[in-house]
Amino acid sequence: MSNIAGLFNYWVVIFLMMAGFFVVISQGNLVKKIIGLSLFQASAFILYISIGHVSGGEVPIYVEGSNLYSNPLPHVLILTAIVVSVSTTAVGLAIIIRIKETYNTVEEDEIQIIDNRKDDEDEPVEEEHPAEQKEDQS
Amino acid sequence: MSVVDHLPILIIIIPLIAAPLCVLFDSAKVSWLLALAACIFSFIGSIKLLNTITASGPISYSLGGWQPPWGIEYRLDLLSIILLLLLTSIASLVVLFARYSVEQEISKNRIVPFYATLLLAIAGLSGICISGDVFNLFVFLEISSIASYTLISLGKDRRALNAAFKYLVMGTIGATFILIGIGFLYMQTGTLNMQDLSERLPSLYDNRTIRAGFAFLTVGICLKLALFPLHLWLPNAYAYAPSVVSAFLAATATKVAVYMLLRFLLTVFDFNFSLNTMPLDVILIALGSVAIVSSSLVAIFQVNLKRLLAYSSIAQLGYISLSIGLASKLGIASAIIHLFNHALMKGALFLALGAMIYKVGGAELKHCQGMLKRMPLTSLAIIIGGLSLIGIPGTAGFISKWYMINASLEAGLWPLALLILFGSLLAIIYVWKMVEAITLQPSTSTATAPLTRDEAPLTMLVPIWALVIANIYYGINTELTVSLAQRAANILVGGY
Amino acid sequence: MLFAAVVAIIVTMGLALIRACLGPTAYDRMLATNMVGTKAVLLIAVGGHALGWSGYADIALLYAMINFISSIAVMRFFEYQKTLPSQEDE
Amino acid sequence: MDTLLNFLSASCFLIGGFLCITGGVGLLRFPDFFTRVHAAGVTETLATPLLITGIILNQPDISLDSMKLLMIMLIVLATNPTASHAMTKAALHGGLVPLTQSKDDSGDSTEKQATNKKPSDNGGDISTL
Amino acid sequence: MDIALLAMLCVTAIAAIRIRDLFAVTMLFGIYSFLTATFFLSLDAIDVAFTEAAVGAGITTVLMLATLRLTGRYERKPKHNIFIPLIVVSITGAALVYGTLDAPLLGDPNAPAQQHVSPRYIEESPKEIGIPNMVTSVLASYRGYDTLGETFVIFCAGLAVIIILGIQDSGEVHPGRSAIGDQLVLRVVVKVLLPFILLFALYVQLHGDYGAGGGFQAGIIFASGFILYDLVFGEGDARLIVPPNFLKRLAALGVLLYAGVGLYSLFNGKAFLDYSALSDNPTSAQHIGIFLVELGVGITVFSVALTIFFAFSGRAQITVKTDRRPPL
Repeated sequence: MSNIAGLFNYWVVIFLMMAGFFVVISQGNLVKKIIGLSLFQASAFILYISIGHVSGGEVPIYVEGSNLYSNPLPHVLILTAIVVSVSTTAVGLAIIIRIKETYNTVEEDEIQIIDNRKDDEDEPVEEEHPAEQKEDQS
Repeated sequence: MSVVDHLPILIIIIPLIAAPLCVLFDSAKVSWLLALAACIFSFIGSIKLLNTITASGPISYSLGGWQPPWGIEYRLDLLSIILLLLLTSIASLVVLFARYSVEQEISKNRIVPFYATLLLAIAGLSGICISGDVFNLFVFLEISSIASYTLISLGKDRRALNAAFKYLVMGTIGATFILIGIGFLYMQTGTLNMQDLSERLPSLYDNRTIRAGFAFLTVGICLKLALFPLHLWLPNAYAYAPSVVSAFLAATATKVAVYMLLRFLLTVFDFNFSLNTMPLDVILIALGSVAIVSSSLVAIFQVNLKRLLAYSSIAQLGYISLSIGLASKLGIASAIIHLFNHALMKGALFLALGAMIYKVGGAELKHCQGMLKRMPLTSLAIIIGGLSLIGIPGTAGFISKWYMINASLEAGLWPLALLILFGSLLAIIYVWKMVEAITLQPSTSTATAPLTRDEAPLTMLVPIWALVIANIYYGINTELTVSLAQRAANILVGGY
Repeated sequence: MLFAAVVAIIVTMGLALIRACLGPTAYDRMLATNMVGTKAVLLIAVGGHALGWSGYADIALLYAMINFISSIAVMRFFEYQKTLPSQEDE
Repeated sequence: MDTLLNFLSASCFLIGGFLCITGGVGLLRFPDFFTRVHAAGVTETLATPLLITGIILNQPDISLDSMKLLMIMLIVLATNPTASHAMTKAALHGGLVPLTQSKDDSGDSTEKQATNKKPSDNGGDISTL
Repeated sequence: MDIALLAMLCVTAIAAIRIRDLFAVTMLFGIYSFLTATFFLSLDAIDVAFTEAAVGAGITTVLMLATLRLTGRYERKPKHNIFIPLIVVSITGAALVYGTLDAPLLGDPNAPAQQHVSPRYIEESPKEIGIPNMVTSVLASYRGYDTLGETFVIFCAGLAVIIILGIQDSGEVHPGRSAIGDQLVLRVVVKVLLPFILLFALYVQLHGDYGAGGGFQAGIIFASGFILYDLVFGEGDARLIVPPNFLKRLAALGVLLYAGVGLYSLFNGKAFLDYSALSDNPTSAQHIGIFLVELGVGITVFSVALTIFFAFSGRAQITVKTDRRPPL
């Protein structure tokens, strides 16, 4: 029982992480993908902070007479990771804005269609070469 | 302490510092010079460090003066220095090459930030290779990743944006997986220092948290490495990025991911656990084989040469993961050899294509018309690079293939040896496609480009030919690569 | 009493959260989001006091500011789509 | 003195907590946006100072924290009504019509609002905009 | 309280998956950040809560909203099959749960993570570094190099946004009007509030040694002050005060300040970022080092956050001009 109570927190965090991960890989809208990515990362941060938690411990700021503190190291790591996460998000959103401007859509499958169409348009031009090559060889 | 003692940090920090300096000076020419100087400095530093390490073993450098595991440690062993040497040499050549190519492909007001970002990417990748602390590795991984997303999005084609976005999503998922893996390791050991981890982990190999952490690290790194089912971001990213960026990333980024894989599998965890206890060897071999066959087949049908080479890169990564999966010293040595050689040939090929784009305006098969007459030196470079890619004797590619086949025969897996040969056969087809387009097409009168000789400028030819000559040199004189790789593999398999 | 206040705040937060999820208009969500933010400020203040955290006041202060900024941002970026033409006011 | 302070702070907490919940219930149950603004805005603006006063009174002595709490109170008092005000104005501009008819009038708008009241029926993500 | 917070987090996450109105999802993301931050607080991670609130609910939400204004509000119903993602997610989730089966229980003081490296930070840092906030000690001194890396990540993000979106300098963008900027109440309140926000940012910057806060948080708050001003008073005004080109250089200077401290100690014969080169007294050397380093981080974060915001909102302005001017 105490096991379940102690691990319950991790499992909820895992559920949250997977919710974010699910958004990333299942949704077609690029903005939503980025939101999902942020959710995924934010939940992973909770995992780290849970690792550093000490029950009955104090906030890791030195106070006279207290000797049980939470672990400061995961906090430091997550501070760094939050910064990394927000930087990635900013870059991702910037790319999305450019995608919107050039493709006029932010839906993944529509972009795919536009890309493929472009390939098709190029195709006839490309087709000539194999034919020529064959002639050359023969 | 003299400056030499500080070299491990200096070779990272000089490119890092050069980036904000570029922004401060805000001039394209100064940025280029700064970038070049920083890269060459790092290159010379790496050579010096190589000498020290071969003479007196691994170097450790405590940042901030704090002893590991409390502070962050830089730790250089043979594998790190091989990678660093590769990175810095290719970075110097690529930056040298960049001068004109960038002027043409990137709008004027973006050139300065471009060089700054390129420098950050270089420093980030080098930081990964040298770090002895898993979280520091993550931070530098992110510096290099964010820089690479940006660099890729600079491509002229709008598909570059989409490719960069895909790369960003995949890369971030990979990074988060790595983060989770590191978290699991930390949960059970309480340390982030690699050496400390490797001492504490063996007693915990039965722990389910450690095993899950191992799985997450591996998957995360494989996402960055573009191992077969996770490779979808790579072809477009390489195909539509500016040519300088393609050359740099193709030659280095995935190699550094391979380095990370080796580092985690063999240093943080140990050889027996990673490749024998966990079923990773079978997975790597299976995925590697599929990657070789499928990507080579796809490569055959590409009309865009950069895309063709990108698929070929995935296949080559297949070779590398296959040789790691062989789980033997020879296998790992051959993986390191191939890692080195492949960087040389892909660097040469992508740079040559870059020169071609500079002069002809595109890198599709149709642009190859008249290449041999028009740009004989570049064409020759593409041909030799292609031969090396196939693995013709006398080129670097032959050496790595040779050792790989040896390793698979040693492991008693002759079908794999056949598979490697089959892969080379497929490589012949797609390389022939390129070579044929370059050499045999000028005869048609439809060529729109003038048939006068119009070679790329010297700053482009020098890097290309430096890499081509390296390809030939390491194909004949195998002393340096093979012996270094074997020593590195020995150290890795035997532990730190 | 402190405990009762904490429970009340959490319950309110939950109710506001439900409103934020249900909508139906974007403005309802804005309002609910703003309320969740305010309640978070209160929760930190009251809960921090009850559990004896040190330095909770700084955080509550920050929350109050950020909450305001994000509310303004939501309105600013949202209203643009509709009401740019009508610029009569005060 | 202490008992008085304790009593005062306890009653602050109680009333504040009660107001909080009324605000929450109002936000959830009221029929349209403008009434909800009323519920949320009015009660919050009263509940926040009450609760924070409660904390200040409950503290053993006046410290830097008390000053910070006072600052929080002032900021919330300043920003919350402003935000509600701006939101309402934005909503009015955005074309949201206040519900002016009572249910007895049984006009079209009432029906529309009635469906709004049970958003679970229409998937919960429908915006009237 | 923890359980209530976790339950609310779950509700928010599920709602974020289901709702198609991206504006709503972004607001839910803001709520999610607030909730996570509160949860961090209840796990004693005060600095992290501080940062998460400022970053997640503040900057990230603002950027997402600015993006949404350009990309449109509704997402289309996804066509593809959700089974494959579901399977991938289940496998990943199962692996994670498998991993936690042997994990130390939450809050266990005897967990390995609490036993090995961190005791040194907890026991020695108040003496070695001389500042009470252990997170700041570890962040700026023991693992100062990570923080340097982090600063470069931010710098890189700034460069990335400049490269991708370009910067609009003050000359090109004219102060625009926004409808909420016409509300007198709002203008007055914001004007009154602004000095307090900036003052608070300075307090956070300087108080990082003793309480929650530090350069990063201060930079974000300082930038938020300007962002608030810009949001209410229309694009362009804030740019006149801090032109983007100047910000770019400021960011570079901040990074250089940090790296410069490292190089200074290096040229004084100490290891890179070894603050003991800065003064003879070890603790005051640490103090000076941490102060300078945090200052560098603060400057960089402030200028990059503002640059990114300007770039995003500047884009919005341009598009609004081209798309929406005719009806006016």
